[in-house]
Amino acid sequence: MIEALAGLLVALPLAGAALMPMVAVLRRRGTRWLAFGLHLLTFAAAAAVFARTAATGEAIAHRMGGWPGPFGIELRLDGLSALIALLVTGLSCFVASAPVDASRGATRRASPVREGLVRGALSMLVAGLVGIAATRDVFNLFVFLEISSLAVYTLVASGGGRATVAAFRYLIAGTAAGSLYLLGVGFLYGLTGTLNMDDLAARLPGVEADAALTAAVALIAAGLAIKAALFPLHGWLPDAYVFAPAPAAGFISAVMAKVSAYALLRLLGETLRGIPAGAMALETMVWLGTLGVLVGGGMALAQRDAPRMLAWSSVSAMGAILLAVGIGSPLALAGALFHVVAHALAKGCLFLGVGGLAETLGAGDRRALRGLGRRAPWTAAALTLAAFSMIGLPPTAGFSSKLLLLRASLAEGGPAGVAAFVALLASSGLAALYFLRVLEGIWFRPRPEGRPAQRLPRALAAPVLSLAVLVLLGGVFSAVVEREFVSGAVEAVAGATADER
Amino acid sequence: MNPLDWLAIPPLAHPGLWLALGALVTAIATATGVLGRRAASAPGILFAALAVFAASRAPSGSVDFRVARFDLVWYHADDLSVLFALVFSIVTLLGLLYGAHRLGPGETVAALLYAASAVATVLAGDWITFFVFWEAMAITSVALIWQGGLPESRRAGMRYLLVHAAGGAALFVGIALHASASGGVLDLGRLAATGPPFWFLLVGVGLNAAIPPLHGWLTDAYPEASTTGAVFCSALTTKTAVYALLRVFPGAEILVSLGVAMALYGVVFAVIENDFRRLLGYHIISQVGFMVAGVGIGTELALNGAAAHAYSHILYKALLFMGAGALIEATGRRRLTDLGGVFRSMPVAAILYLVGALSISGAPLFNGFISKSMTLSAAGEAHFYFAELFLSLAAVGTFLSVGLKLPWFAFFGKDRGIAVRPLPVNLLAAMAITAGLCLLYGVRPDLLYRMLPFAASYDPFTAGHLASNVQLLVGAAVLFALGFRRLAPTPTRNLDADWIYRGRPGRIARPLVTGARALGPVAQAVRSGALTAANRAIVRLAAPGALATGAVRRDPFSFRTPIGRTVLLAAMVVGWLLLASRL
Amino acid sequence: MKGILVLLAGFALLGVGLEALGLAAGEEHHGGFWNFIPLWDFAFGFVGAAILGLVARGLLKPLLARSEDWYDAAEGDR
Amino acid sequence: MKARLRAAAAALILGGLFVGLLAGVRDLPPIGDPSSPASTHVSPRFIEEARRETGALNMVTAVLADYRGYDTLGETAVIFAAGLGAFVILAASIGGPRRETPGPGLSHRVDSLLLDTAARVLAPFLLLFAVYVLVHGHVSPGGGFQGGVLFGLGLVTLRLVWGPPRPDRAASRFGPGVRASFLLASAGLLAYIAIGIAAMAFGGAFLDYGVLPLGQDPAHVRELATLGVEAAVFVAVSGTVAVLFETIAVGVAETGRPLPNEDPAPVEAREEG
Repeated sequence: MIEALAGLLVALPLAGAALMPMVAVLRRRGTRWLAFGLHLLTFAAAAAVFARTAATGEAIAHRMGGWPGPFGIELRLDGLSALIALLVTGLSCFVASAPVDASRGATRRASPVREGLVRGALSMLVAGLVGIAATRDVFNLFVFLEISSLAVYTLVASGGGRATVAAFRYLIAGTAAGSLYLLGVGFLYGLTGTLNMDDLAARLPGVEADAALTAAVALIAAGLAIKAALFPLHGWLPDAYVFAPAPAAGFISAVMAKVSAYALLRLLGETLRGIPAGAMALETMVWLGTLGVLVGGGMALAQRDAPRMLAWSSVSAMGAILLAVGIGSPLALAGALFHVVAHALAKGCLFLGVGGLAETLGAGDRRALRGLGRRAPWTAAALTLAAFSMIGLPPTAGFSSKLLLLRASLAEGGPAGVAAFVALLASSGLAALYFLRVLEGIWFRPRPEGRPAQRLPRALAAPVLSLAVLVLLGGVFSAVVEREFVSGAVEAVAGATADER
Repeated sequence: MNPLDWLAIPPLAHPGLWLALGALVTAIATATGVLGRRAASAPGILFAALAVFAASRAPSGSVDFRVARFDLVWYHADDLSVLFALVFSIVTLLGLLYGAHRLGPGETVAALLYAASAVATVLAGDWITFFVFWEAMAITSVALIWQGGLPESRRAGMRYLLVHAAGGAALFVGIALHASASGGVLDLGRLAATGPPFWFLLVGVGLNAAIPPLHGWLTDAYPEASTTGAVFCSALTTKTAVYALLRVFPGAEILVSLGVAMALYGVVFAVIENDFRRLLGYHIISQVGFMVAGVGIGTELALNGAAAHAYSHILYKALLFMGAGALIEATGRRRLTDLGGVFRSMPVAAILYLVGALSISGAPLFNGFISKSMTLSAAGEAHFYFAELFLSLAAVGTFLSVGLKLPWFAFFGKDRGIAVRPLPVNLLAAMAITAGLCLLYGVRPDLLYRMLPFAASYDPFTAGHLASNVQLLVGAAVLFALGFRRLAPTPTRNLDADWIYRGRPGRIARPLVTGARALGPVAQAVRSGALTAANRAIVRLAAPGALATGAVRRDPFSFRTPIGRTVLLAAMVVGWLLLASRL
Repeated sequence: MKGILVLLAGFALLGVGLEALGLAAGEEHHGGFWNFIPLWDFAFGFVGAAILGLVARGLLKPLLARSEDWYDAAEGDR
Repeated sequence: MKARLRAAAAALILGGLFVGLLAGVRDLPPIGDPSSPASTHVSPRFIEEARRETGALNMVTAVLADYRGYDTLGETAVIFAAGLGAFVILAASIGGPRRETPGPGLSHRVDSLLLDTAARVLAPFLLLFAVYVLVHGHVSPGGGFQGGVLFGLGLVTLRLVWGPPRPDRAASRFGPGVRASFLLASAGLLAYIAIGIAAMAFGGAFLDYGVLPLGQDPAHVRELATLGVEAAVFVAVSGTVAVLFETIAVGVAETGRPLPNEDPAPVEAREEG
């Protein structure tokens, strides 16, 4: 029964992606609740699967078409996959019912038909991301990578105007990434004759062709690194996040790059770990991640525009996650996964909130947020909490995850570990500077003359508030989060790597 | 259960929590308009009182918060940390009361957060927690200094921030080195005074303790804070550093010479200082020198002496800064050369100031005596005779400038007929309470001694101690009576270690300061400061030519990486991986 | 002025008396040899204060004193 | 000059990468090598067992639609996502007001006897051939994707020649129009998923056709279901091709029956509460 749910995890949102545009075109109305129901259902399935893996510590497999192992395609949700699936489906519920507005500063609301179509794209994105998390087949992973990418281009472009250009730039970078990855998979298949991850891991040690293996690892790593916005391959990210409509931006910024980071962890950290080039790639990732943490923080500090600042801080956060993946010790992985969860919640909250406000105001200048504390104290409090989490202040989830990362980098030692430690601390300082100046405006400055009053649409306010509550709960009960959510996922990977050593 | 007993439960017993809560309540109440600007410090006073209460009955023991596998000991209470937490809370309460008539929301929040960080720093049980709050203290204290409101406050605050950022960097390099040397053990405990970790930690902590030549920030920035802000500043940052030294490097002999040097350095500069708050600032350095020397001596009596002296010092130094602030509020002047003969117009404040001055000079029956003579005795017993001699000399100098020169030229001396504004009741009440505490501990030293970390018994009221102190003071007083004209202040400023970054060498960093000076709020400070330069460098690397186009010049940071470059970079990453793993 | 002198004299007597009391009670004494010189602290207080004043006024001040807006003036020419 | 230098540097980097990858390719087993891992590990089972296990004469179809049917579902979704994206992005005024004047592009019928006749002759064969490619996929190269594209192109050919629906007429003169094409594409994808879920309903795994109650012999059932899946792909792909053409070449606002319209609501109305 639970295996069936694992199979439905991808099928349900995929069906939604076909169904919602259909309903929108035929009936116009109802997609909002259809989307919400469907995402909730998927989330329930993911929660059930996750609960089972957490309880038994065993992975739940679903063989597509009933074919075994390397012959067919296998979905398998271990603790790690289930955590990612849970995160993606859970966050999708928050944005599923939000109105899909046109671009920033739109004067008209989008038609229900258009909203239905965009909801379809969102559902497609969920299907793609959950698929990436669940599949054990490297080619199938490519297919889901393409599904999610196409859906994201659509979502970003639905902002209209400059968003279309941003989406196009994203499309070029994403296509280059997909091509590199596919080439790498081609190399692997040529060398081993299999696409199944477990089978690959078993057969790779017997492969003699060093140069070809190196090429495969390099291509796969570079391709996924683009998708995960690893510095210096992050060029697509700021524009895509900034110009997407608020709800889409909230969801994309929360999960998109992180799922690619998951894929990097799965492939480099697990399947390809035994190869010398794989270790080299991980080492490179630590350094590039460290640089990304600093550059992202510095660039965020320099932004005038609040959403753009958030986007650059995502570059910084992805750097932190990827450097921990690169370090690869169980402690570092725990930190990376905790940071994935904490950052997804906080960044989702911030993008929904700030993006939504920027849309109603027609401007993203952070000064537009001044005086929000008086006008909408609850929204302002929620944003404050999320910002605290981004800085890494207690008692928020971001604090706990930052600590884990710091500790992991210290425990790693060596020049890379110390550099990572210093960079992570510095990024907290930078984040304090750029978030506190926004918060100062929100709480202590009067609203500028002649600006329209800021107010978040209710459909966005609810997710913003609930995400902020989750950020807080995640920090207060960080021990619970770590025990119940993260440790199982770490064991799933660490167990695999321990076997190989 | 008595509701107040709840305060004895560890999470609630943390005084920093109450101070931070006070800041939060103040921020919300004033931001939402529930509380007017004039009453902004009311909730703070209430919460500071709660903090004092919590600190006075804080149970010892430690509470670690298992955050993410990290044993963060955010509450580690033993005699030493509770002593500091208590006096920090008391001085916060007194400072808020002192400034209640003029504290706005911004300053109240900054002060409460600053005090909360300081309390949390001394209650931290591991290096990470310690470091986090240490840095928080630097940031919040800058925020407080900025509230001084003058253009010079902003500039001095910026310099303060940069210097402390450098100190924080040294500290965390030290922590990182220590952690990797000890295999990840991060408990805050005694460390060996050798090797690179020691030197980095010493620089990091020593900067906050204002050990020359790392003291320039103190005399540079404290006189630019508001009258109330200076009270908090004088009490918290340097004493947190003393706490850290007590905790980590007791008995490190280098500290004896450093401490003695500090004590004399501060005194000598104070003798020729004209700005009376800077003069008091030099005496912070001097008095901290006593404590540092005590830490270096390292016997139980010496450590007790250093802790007790920190406790006493916070009270009388707060009182002195309150008196100095009262002078500024009443006359609007801040230099000794501008003052004279105001005793008759403000006798209460002047007498209360004199209580503080006698305390710092170590006059018997005032609280400076009971702690200073402890340090001196400890130096003698441990055979640091020259240390004892020079510290006595510093004590003489202290009396000379704080006890004689400052009051003589400010309150007495030549009457310039200065118009004096009446002082508000809350200000005088705060001073009176502080003076009362100075006298109370001076008469009943056992009240302080029983809170000290070690059980070493000590009786300050022996005839020998009393005789020695009285004779020293009388000797100095006689000299002053004979030669006070030669000690008259002149309207000059003296070069000091802040020349390193403000004078000629500092011109190397001039772009920084230029940028910083042009900016009002933090935001813009950062924008065109060092980080701007860094960011421009990044922009140049990532998008050469981007700065030349008009759109980018308007906002150079919203540039877009050409997407082709991303693809090219991806190719380079692939190439690197191909090459590197074959090497 | 006279009152102050009387006060000083009174304290000086107190200091002498206390030292005598301490010697009579046979208190344990630590320190360098100078601490055993009778009425040493009077001398030290006076001479020490004189030395400090001389060093500060005579040696340091001529070296270090600048006009009050020295830094501002130095900053002004940038 | 600077730009040229930069281009030269880029060329150098990419050339170096090419050489590096070439070294990797040289390490790969030769193409068609019977002893290569690709030929010895998984393939033998497909070659030897496909007929028995899936009932498909064409091994490629067996792998595509059955062994790796999940990938094919994904690819169909990719194509559908492209159509959806084009629909959202290019049809900027979906649900918005109709344009008063026809925009650029193929907005008018081309009156040419030659083209008209050619299209009338060609189109039926094209459409029929598309269906042949679909159903014959089991034994020869072909299948849903190829057939779908051909069918879609047949529709496009007619649409090109006969032009768009007249602006003054409610109904389209020819063809399903963008709305119906899009519905078709959705329906195709939905049908594929439905087959997969149906297999789960009868107790198998997702896309486990063998358990469907279509006959006694599992291989035969699989063969039938494969045809059904291919047909779903066919529908989805042909629908998407039509959607892409309509949105790119014509634009949605000019179709005879615009999508249901809503009164544009001002921003203020959106601020609930």
